[in-house]
Amino acid sequence: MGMPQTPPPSTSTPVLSARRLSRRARTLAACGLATVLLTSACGSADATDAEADILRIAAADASGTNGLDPLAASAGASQMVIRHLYDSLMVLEEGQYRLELAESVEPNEDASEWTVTIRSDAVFHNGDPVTAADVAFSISALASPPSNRVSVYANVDLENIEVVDEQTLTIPLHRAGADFRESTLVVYSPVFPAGTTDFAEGVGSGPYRLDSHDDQTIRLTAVEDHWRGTPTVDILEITIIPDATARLNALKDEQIDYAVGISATGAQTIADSDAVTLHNGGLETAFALSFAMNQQLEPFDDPRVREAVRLTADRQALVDTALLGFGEPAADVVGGGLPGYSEAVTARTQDLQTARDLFEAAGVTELTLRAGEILPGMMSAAQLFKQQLAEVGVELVIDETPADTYYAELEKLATHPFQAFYYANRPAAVHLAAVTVETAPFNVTGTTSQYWQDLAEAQTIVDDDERLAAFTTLQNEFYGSGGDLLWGYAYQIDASHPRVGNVTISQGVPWFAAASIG
Amino acid sequence: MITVEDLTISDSRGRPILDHVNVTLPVGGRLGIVGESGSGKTTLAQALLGAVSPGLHHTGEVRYEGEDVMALRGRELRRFRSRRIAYLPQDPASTLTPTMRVRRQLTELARDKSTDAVRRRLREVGLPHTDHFARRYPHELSGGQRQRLALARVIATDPTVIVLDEPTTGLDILAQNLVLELVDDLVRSRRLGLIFITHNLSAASRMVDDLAVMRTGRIVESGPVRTVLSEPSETYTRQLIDAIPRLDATATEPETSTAVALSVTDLHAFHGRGKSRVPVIAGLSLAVHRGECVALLGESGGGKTTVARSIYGVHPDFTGDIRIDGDPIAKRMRDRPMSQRSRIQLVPQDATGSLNPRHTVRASIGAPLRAFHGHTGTELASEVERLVDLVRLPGDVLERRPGQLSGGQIQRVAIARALACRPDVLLCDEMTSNLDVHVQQEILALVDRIRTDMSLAILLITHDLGVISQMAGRTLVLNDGQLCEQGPTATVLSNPDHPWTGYLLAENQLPAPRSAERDPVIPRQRPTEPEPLMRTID
Amino acid sequence: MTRHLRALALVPGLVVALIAVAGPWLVSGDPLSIIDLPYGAPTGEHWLGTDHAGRDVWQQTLAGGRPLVVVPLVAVTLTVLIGTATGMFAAFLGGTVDAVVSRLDTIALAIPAILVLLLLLHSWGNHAGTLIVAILIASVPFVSRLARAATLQAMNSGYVEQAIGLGAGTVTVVRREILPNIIGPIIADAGTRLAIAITLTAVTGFLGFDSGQANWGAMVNQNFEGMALSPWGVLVPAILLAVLAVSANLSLDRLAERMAP
Amino acid sequence: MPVVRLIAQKFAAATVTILAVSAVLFMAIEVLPGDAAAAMLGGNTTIEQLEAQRAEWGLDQPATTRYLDWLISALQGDLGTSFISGEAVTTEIAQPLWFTTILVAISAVVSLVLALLFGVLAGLRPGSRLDRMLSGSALVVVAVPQFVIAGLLVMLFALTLGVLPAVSLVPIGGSPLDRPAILVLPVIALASFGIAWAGRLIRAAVADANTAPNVRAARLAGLPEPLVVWRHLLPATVPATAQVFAWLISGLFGSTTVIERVFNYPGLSEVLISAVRNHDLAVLEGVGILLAMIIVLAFLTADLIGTLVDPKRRVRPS
Repeated sequence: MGMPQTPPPSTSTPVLSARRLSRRARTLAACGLATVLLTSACGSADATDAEADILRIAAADASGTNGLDPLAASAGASQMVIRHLYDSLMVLEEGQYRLELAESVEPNEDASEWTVTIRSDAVFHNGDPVTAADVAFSISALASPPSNRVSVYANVDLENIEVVDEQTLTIPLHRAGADFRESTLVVYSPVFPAGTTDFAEGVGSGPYRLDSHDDQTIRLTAVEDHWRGTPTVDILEITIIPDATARLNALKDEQIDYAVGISATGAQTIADSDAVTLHNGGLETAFALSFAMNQQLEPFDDPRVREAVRLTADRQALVDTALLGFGEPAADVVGGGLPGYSEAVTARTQDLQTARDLFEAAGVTELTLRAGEILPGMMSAAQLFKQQLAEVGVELVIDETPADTYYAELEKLATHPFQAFYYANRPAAVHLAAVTVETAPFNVTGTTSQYWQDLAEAQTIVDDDERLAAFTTLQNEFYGSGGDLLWGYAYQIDASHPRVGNVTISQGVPWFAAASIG
Repeated sequence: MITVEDLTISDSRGRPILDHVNVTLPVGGRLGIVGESGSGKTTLAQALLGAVSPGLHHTGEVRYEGEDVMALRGRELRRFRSRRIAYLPQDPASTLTPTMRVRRQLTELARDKSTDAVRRRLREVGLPHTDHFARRYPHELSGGQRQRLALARVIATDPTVIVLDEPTTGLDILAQNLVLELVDDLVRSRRLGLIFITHNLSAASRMVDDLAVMRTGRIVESGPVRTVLSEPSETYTRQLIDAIPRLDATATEPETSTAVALSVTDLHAFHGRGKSRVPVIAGLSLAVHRGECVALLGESGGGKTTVARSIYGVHPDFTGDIRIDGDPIAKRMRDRPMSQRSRIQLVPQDATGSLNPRHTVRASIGAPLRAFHGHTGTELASEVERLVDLVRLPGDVLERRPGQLSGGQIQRVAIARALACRPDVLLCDEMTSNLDVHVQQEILALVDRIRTDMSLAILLITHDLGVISQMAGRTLVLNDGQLCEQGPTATVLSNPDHPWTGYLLAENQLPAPRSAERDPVIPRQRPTEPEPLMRTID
Repeated sequence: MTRHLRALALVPGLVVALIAVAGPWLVSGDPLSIIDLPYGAPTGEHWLGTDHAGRDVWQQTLAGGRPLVVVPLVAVTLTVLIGTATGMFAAFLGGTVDAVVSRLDTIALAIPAILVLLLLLHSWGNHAGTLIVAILIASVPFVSRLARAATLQAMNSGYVEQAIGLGAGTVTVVRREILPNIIGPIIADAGTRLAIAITLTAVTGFLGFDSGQANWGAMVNQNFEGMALSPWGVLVPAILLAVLAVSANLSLDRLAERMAP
Repeated sequence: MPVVRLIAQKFAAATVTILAVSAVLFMAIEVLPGDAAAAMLGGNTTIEQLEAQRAEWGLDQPATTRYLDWLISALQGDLGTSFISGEAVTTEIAQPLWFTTILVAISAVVSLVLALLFGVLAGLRPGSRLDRMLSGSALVVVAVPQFVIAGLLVMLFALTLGVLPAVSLVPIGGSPLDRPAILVLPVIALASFGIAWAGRLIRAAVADANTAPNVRAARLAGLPEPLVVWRHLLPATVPATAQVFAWLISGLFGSTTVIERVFNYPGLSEVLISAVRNHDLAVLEGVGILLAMIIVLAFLTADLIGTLVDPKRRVRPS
């Protein structure tokens, strides 16, 4: 049986997060418990509303929260709930950066201060209009503990955010940041009413409002006349089912209509089935899988070794075996298929002869890879790569670490020269700025200070095209001699009842507001 | 009323357990079936109820008023058992389910379940006929009350025939008489047919009109009681008659000239713990000389066994002084040195339980030889063989386990094992009470011979006057945990001082015959000198 | 069932045990090496096809039985030894020893076994040692109680009391008189313990703790989801596992019967 | 009142046991590698942050101090606060524990009833064809891993026949009892082992009781077989059966962890596994102690039932 899909440990989405619910939330929970004890259903889940279209969705979640609280949500179900309950200033949708609640986001000349104008027709579920003050409050809340997104907003000078008028505010930065839109607002910018400390009611301005919920399931109803238009599906019921097999079983059994994330094996099993439709998220929701080499540690401080390792990999074979073909070979830099990706970056093809020569020249005959089943297929990939390395005369020792302690061993993460790793596929600029910088928690590729300097400089270039060019150079450099053997993208495969259609991807999660139920 | 015709029951290998048995019980008749254990008595008794154990085959017929009992099935069989015939097995008290109150015990099988009926039935068996009593559980009753209750339970169905299978085995004479009297009264007042199955000839003789003697599945002799007892035609019947111990056969004189082997002074022994700790022996003193056999007589449950266990070192909850040849010994067997352990040995009532079922006879007897005397190899083997021979066991039992031996053989093994220790004192605790009379005789003779040969001091604990009269030079009578009388056996048995002893003796007599014309005449060993074995009352 | 038939029933068990024990010697190369695409059909070269990761099912079958024989066998043997010894001596010696052992048993059986298992797996990883300790903690109190009760019963029988009088020391009494009479039910119980232990070694992977070695339990576990794609990776080890557990149980039952007094 | 005193004594002993268990659990969790602070803060951590977090949670205190603090608040009904979610442990585990208890209780009762049936049918005639058939099946069921049984059940009843749900989705704010269908397959999966295991033990007890003289006498007295079994035979097997039931409950709380994962049943399984991973001491202690209490209570009840059903121990001879 498959492991539950666990989300990527990227800076913007810490896997594990702590926060304390307010007293009110606890009281509510206690009431909920009392209700449970009396076994009287307070929810309306069983009420079959003949008129309404209900879409029942199941997903895993990494946060252990239900997604009502934007400060605690993580990847998976909670992110999906956030996406539908709250409008964000900007989003990544269908491979594009898009303005959502923001009408414009403009920098001053050196990109040290940004002016955000929001649309005037957005209304919170409680009837209040969305104002600049709400945005200012939301950013401050997201930037301060107990929010788990503090690092995303680390560069924002909170003290000096200024609300100019109902629709406009200015956001100063500590350091100039020309990539503020994509590296901050696009990453995570939900807006909630100013003064909100208790998120139990889930008041946002998104296309769905909270109907009812418990620990496992959240029921959302469509907001009529939302500024984006009235959603096509009346009711969303999002259930947390951690196990991918269970999700697929629930779908096959028609207990749910849409399963977010099923295993490759599951996908292959139902590939030819008429009863179930597969939704391939493509590169937009894919995970980028890597064997990361720390450039600062032996033997990977020798660029020949890094090159040799990258040339040894038969990426297609790795994808076919470890991912059962539900993915594609990757080209050592995250961001494939997404905005701003360098055209010069293409997947290396296996070249055993060159690899053998390079290893020989560097005198490397043995490597140790720290690996764990952090994503399904990772251990298979490690095993297959071991066999591929054996072909060039290098013995790979696999140091297997249980998935659940993989990220807890901070010491090893920082000091092991060669480790299995994976990232959410995000635009290269976002990824490089978040993951390969000095302050990144997992600098598993061991980027150097020179690189950090170049990166910081690129981030200050206000002109979009010039900045893009600078990031392209950085990508090419990272591609040429960086520390990732990024061998493949694992698609996220969703599955649904055949009648469900027109599900798009927004912010890396399925977007149901425009879905069709046939 | 019941006729058994040519009934043969055999096991899966075709060996007969009952072999062409023919018996008849006329309406209102009383039939005794006498035989040793293993003779097929119980199989016959159960066949009368249409019960044949799984795996056994039968041919022949059992008829009740012409109806073929063996052919009855299901509802009809249950109807027959619950209306026509009642069965009470050995140890009747054990048939009482402990979770059912007295009232329930009596109403369960009865048709009339009214309170009045319950009272009537209690009265009928001489039990208190109060509601309070009816609410009790079996464990709240005394042993005698339980037996009455068990009897009342089976006759609550108002049967026409009652089958009693060894109802008195293991009871002391007092309890035994109570049961027999009760049954007698009931059978008489209800005009029941009675089938009385026993190994106890004297008990049978007072209960029945006709007697059938069984041996190895066959009826070897049958006829009116008087005829069978006075003119037995079969040797086997004669052996059974001869084997009854006689009260007047005091064989041994008190032996006090030799040294005291065992002395017990002021023994107080207790049962239970904490608040429920009660004294069972209060100030007993006794001495046994070398080569002497002293009997300790008392009621069942009167603490006799506790005395033996205290001396033997497995009942440490006592005070008082116990000495072997003048040396004090530790309370617990575990604390006694090896040299002392070997000197006192016990032959228990439950010899089967005292032998490890997993060890062969050779291993059982060999263990103390090895432990106490360091025998090994051929020396060990020959000593074991000598002992086995001494207790008159055939050599081929050596490699058998207790499960493959008969009761008498097991008792002999226990004796041989005790002797292997070369003890000075032998404690015999009701050693023959579970045995058939005829085996009992042999064992007693054996022990007596060994006592003389080895100059053993023997403390004989028993409730059986016959055994005492045959074995013991002196007799101590225990009542309420205290010595109430002691003296040479002949004196105690003929002129009891203490009223309790007198009562015990009186109860031990064969009661008055059922009716004058059926005066039971039990011949003594030599029929040429007819003299009653037991004196009749008044 | 006749004697012969019953003996015949053990033949599959013996065959499986043989595969389990001798299998690893017959493996060619690393049984966990990836040789083809996942869920491949059986071929002349790979008799049972490939598993979820593209590894040879037959080679893994050969290699993966030993841990399932060794770990449960060691664990249950230790369980029986420790449980019987503690239970027997507690009952025989009585007093403080009995009080302490009984208290420890009570505490051990009150600790939720699953918690112990999870904690141990998390701390030590999925090794033979972890499983053995977890099985011991969960099973010893049961066996100890069983042995204690049986010993108390055996001690009520005359032969134990009398053995001391007949010159036997504590160890002799326990070993010669008590042990042979209580071991029957303990061995019968060990059959079930063995089956549980086998299941447990197989189930750890399911809770998310992989041992990284070929193992029938892990095979069933990992290939279960893809059973529709290729059943061999599940069916073969599952059947072997069941046969192993059933015949282990059967033979222990028979042993217990033969040891019964 | 001896019965009252008996119960009081046993409760006192049980309390001591639970205290001991709490200490043992605390120690066991103490020696887990890593700690909650590291687990929670994950990669973003500096040593200072880690220390600060540890101090906030009191993890820098000596173990004995922490244990005593924990114990004192536990006695007041406060099992502490989950490190990870920040909720009170009692709040956090109340619902999963309740749901798991529902599942275990139903499985235990189903197991017991069917095990009794099996035990009686097989034990009344040991060696019969029925006995061999039942005992043989029990052997096989015990031998097959439960997640395999569960998986097969899903394949058959949910995915092929479509008669029962494959996944246990509880209605919002409701309990599994609101949608009993979701309980069926998990209960079958759990009870199959319970029936087989308990059935074998009960069978032995029945076979033993079946040879008792009172049972044979009741049969020979012409009492109908059901009454013989019900009134005369079964009472004698109650103490053993009660014990088996207690073992069953303790065992089911273990195996339910696996079954809950298969069916995605919202019980303790997720809570436990994630608490172990995250080193969430408070939750582990809380779950551990509550389970221990349930188990001890089960054994206590079994013990009392065994005592009370026996008039000899319940009623003093008057």
